[in-house]
Amino acid sequence: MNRRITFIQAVREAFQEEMRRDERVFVMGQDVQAGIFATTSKLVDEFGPARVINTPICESASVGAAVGAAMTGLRPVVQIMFGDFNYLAMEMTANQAGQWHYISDGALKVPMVIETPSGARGGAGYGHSQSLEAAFILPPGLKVAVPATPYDAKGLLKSAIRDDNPVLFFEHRRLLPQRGEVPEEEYLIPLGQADIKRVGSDVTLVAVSVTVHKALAAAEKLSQRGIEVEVIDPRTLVPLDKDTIFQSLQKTYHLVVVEEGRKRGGFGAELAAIAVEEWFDYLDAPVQRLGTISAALPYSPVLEAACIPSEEDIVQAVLRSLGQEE
Amino acid sequence: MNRRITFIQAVREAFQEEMRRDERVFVMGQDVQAGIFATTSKLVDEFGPARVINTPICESASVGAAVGAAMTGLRPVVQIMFGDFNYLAMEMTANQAGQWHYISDGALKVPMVIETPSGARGGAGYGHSQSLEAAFILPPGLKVAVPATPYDAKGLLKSAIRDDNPVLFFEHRRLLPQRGEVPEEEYLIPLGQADIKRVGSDVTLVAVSVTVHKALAAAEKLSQRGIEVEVIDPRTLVPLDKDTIFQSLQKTYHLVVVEEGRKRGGFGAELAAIAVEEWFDYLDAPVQRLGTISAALPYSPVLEAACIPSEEDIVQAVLRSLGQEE
Amino acid sequence: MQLEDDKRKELYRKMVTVRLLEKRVEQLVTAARIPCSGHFGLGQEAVGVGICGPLRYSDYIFGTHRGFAEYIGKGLTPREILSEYYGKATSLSRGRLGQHLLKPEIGIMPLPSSLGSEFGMAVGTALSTKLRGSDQVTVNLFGEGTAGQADFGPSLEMASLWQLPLVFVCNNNQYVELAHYRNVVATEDIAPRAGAYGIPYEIVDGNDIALVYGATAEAVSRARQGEGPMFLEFKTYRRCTHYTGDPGGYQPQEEIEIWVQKDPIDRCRATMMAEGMWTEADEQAMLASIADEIEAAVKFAEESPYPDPATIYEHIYA
Amino acid sequence: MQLEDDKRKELYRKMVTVRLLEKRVEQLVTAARIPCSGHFGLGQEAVGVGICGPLRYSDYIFGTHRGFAEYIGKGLTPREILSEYYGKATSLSRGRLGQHLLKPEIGIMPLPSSLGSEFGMAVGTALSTKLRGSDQVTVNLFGEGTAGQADFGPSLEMASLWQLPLVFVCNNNQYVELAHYRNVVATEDIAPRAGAYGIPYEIVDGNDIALVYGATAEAVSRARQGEGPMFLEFKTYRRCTHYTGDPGGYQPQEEIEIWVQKDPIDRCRATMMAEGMWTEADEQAMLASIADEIEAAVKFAEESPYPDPATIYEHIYA
Ligand SMILES: Cc1ncc(C[n+]2csc(CCOP(=O)(O)OP(=O)(O)O)c2C)c(N)n1
Ligand SMILES: Cc1ncc(C[n+]2csc(CCOP(=O)(O)OP(=O)(O)O)c2C)c(N)n1
Ligand SMILES: [Mg+2]
Ligand SMILES: [Mg+2]
Repeated sequence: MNRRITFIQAVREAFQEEMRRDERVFVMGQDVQAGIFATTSKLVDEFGPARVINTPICESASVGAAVGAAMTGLRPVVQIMFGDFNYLAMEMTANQAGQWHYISDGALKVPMVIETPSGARGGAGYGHSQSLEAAFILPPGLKVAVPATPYDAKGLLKSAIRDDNPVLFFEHRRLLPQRGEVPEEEYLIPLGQADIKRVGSDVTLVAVSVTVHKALAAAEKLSQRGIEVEVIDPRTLVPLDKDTIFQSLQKTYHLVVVEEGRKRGGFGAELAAIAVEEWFDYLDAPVQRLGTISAALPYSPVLEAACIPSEEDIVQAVLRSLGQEE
Repeated sequence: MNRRITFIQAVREAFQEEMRRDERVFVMGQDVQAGIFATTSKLVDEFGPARVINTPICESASVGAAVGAAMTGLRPVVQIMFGDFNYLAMEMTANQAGQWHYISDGALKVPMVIETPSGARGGAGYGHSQSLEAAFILPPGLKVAVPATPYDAKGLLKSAIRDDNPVLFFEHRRLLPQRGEVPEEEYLIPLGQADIKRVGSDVTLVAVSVTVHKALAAAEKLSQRGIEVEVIDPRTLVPLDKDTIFQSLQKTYHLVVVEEGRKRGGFGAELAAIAVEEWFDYLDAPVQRLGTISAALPYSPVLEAACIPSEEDIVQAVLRSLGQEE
Repeated sequence: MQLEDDKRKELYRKMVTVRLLEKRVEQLVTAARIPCSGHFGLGQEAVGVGICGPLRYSDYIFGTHRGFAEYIGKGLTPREILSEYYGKATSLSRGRLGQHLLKPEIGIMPLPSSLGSEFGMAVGTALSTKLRGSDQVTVNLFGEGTAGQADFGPSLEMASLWQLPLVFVCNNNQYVELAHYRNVVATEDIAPRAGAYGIPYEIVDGNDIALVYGATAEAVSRARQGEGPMFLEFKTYRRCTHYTGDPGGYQPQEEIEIWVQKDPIDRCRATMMAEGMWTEADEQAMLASIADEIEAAVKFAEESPYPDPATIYEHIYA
Repeated sequence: MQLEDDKRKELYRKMVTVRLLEKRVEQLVTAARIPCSGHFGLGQEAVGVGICGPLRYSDYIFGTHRGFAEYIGKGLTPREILSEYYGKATSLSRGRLGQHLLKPEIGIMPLPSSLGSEFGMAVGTALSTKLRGSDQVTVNLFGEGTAGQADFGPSLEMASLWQLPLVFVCNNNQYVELAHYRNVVATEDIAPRAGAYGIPYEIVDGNDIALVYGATAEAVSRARQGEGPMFLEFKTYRRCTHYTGDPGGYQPQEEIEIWVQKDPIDRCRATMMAEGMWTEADEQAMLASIADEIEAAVKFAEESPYPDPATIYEHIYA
């Protein structure tokens, strides 16, 4: 396994493999034929415009159409160009897609994926930069994938497409061009399986999406100071692999959680709450949560950077957790 | 102060007083002239159809219109008939109303209120029964009011209308017909001030909206067993009066939080996270969170009741908190 | 397309079933036997029943909150409806759906509680049949007030752009909750909005079951043959209040009277009798049989057990 | 309404300013001096500039992401624009807005990042002026692709229903991102959709500044006099790619050529010269003065400091 491809290529391969494997799979969204961020580029050449459908600019009706198609036996992937725009389709996602399987007592299934590039990357401004994955923890019936590497992206997207539930698949814009090892052979990554991205014994650091990389960098720095951080990437926020995190905590007794989404009401809130509710005896210190401040994201890269958690913020949070703050 | 009026009347009085006081205040929404749940009934007789505006059935554009009106000097209150429908307007609320004050560096203000009856009341079904207030904790720039009594409703709505920020004002459907004491004289309740609904020394029980009443009933039962519960009604989720809760915790060292919204990703998550992050040394036991299960709300009242937290669930949670579970 | 005698009798029976069932449900709601409120369509039965006339079970319909007519029309039975309304374990959803009736096996698709959230879904089912190469048709029925909802235009756009087998049906019953529709709808007719998206449309008397059937049959057959979407607006009138909790009073008595004269059931019966295909004896026999069916359904629902609360943990994920 | 000589010169200068400024911004984005991407409107300058011609500072405009024309048109200066694009402390928002230009004092209202989220807001500003008894007019400008967005129809409905002082302007530049608009828009014209909501409309050559100005002046004056909304569709063409990151290639060269011939700036200059109100000397003087203005603005933005990160905690709530 030493083929290194970009996150974009990994996602595109997942599309290709799943669309070849199952003719019920199709993609729709704005400019998916050209592939505005390249994840769907060229698919139309192989699968034709009937399965790679450019939609009008309407996120709500596009997600609605995916819901209807999914209920009647197809497996749509609908692309929402920026994660922020998911709020436009919130009704269809949170009130409809996630609820009909349950209230129909299983008579309906809604196997669909929302593929959605998102996150801050310096200079995109308030409504093209948010990480909103945490908004999908509250609504029922949804799954939420937040891959941090090309390998995870491919394996998770393939599972998401095969899953019988609506899955949100967030792709951080800063990760899209990054490269990573992806095997030639087919593989799947189950939804709900965390990945220990770095083994450590002193602190359990749970990091979401792009912050996995900041967490790993912070861990290296801390290692030089003799602190060994275990970095866990949950890979999906729903379902959440609590076991892996708990196992780590039983070793470290210290928990830090970092995400690029806003801290208030974010994923870290849910994880910290689980910790204090279920793992109380394994907490030797306050849980540290890191996330973006509760404000709109300003445009100027220097301001944006100050709003979102940095590598140094993570270092400091780990030190705080250990009572070694500077 | 021994006038007892309904929650509906209290809300209507708030409208009347604020509309008399400030001609910039107006109400819009579906059937607000007739007053579908009566909070706005008769307002049109006094203030005319220019200030009590029936809108077409479109929650997104109605909230959008309120945003535009608010930015240009008016103080709209837009009624969203059921809390669930707020997801239809999520883009306007979360991405626009809450963000422009900040990114305009203060040049724009968005003084508006979303008044929204909501919650489970037996037999309204999946999309007319949810308590979605927690969905507005993550987005920036919003305030969230969750009154539990006629007194609080009136005082909070008046403050919400005068506030220069967008405020969501949730009215639990089961509370609307309930009566409570409301003085004749004018009063305001600041947003961000919790209310200790019952003093106690053993456990701090934070309860949201309709669950305040269940919490009080549970507290009475527990009192008969010698357990004195302090029931705190935060009254607003954002801003959150952390001080009052922390003061209570410094006395009780035990925290239970209950809401009718879903537990996963709910308000309880944020509060439990704050507790384990900031009040670690004051927690003698795991925080107990109660909320609705992460499923669509089923129609049959017997099923619905099983999904949402009951008085007995609260009793048990308090006992669990004290290590006295049965 | 012509309404054949047998079909006319079938639709007539369904209209009467709807009317009697609605009355019965109203009593049961008022008596608090049924926990939800009821939304009825007194006087507009021909729309929901008539549009289902030309449909196959395999065709999809998205109905309305005032939808006894289309649900009976598409083949749901009073027993299925009542067991859902009662929230009993014997209902198709074991008590989960309530008024959000659903039966995908006969093409009855979700009724979202948020009005208009079906617009996108209906595009989706029509797109799905097109992609699957099936000749199923989707019918999306909605009120003139719901046509104000956000996804209305986009669904017209998509249906037109992709030439989907999708028939839009606007039931214009002239009221939107507690106000006349012109209070919140800018134009007298809704249908021309579809025209502006390139979708052919027709405005039809919704109180004449033959016209409703005929217009729908044509639109459905066009759609089935791949000739794309069509938009039908049926003019009718809601003679009852918005829902069981609404005391009414805002509809002028004279207005109601006019529409009593145009009652779709009376008109259908008169036509059948004039044509000699229906007798008073037929009428009495039918009424008795419908009453039996409804009472048996009430009894069934009443006697059915409530669902076991433990079932709430089932089907949380597929 | 007629375009007077002075006004024509003013609008001409603004169009040229837009063209030169866009070119300069493109260089600065490419050179990574400006951190955002750039969306330009080469060849369609007459629309944004022209519609602002009849507007007062107190009138509201909701512009577009491709909006140098309307922002310059409404009175924003290159210096104000560039300091925002650079994200500098000297910008009106102290670095917060970026491409989401805003200046409420001169009626430049929010440009939401989500296309179409201005529809509701524009209804709101128009409703606000009506309730306040002011004679301000709101102009809502958007692309033909954005007309597919959900709140488009509802905003037409509300504007028509309430007879708001709201002028809808569709800039139909024939492309929606990387595809011809007919790939995602069902009809050749957008304007008749407004007609179906009872709003009068006009379809106008968007490359003739006098026509753009005249049609808008009439619609604005109607609105100002309380005669309600109007819808204008300007036909034009985007001769550049969608944005700085788009290599293009999907627009046929012949198509572009045709529109080069219809260039609004060339046409305006030719008319002015034919009418004897503009000389080559005027042209050279103007070009030099605009270039100076832009270079001064670049210099100002370049030399301005970045905002202090500590400011992120200011104005979180009002
Ligand atoms: C999104 C949404 N907003 C509001 C409502 C409340 N509501 C229920 S019925 C109704 C009126 C619908 O009018 P119309 O579409 O004309 O249908 P009719 O009731 O006349 O059959 C409204 C506003 C709803 N169910 N969903
Ligand atoms: C809600 C939303 N969806 C998608 C986008 C991405 N987007 C930016 S410009 C654009 C095309 C707009 O086309 P049109 O309205 O014709 O305007 P033009 O770019 O041609 O000026 C799209 C889809 C967006 N900004 N907002
Ligand atoms: Mg109606
Ligand atoms: Mg365009």
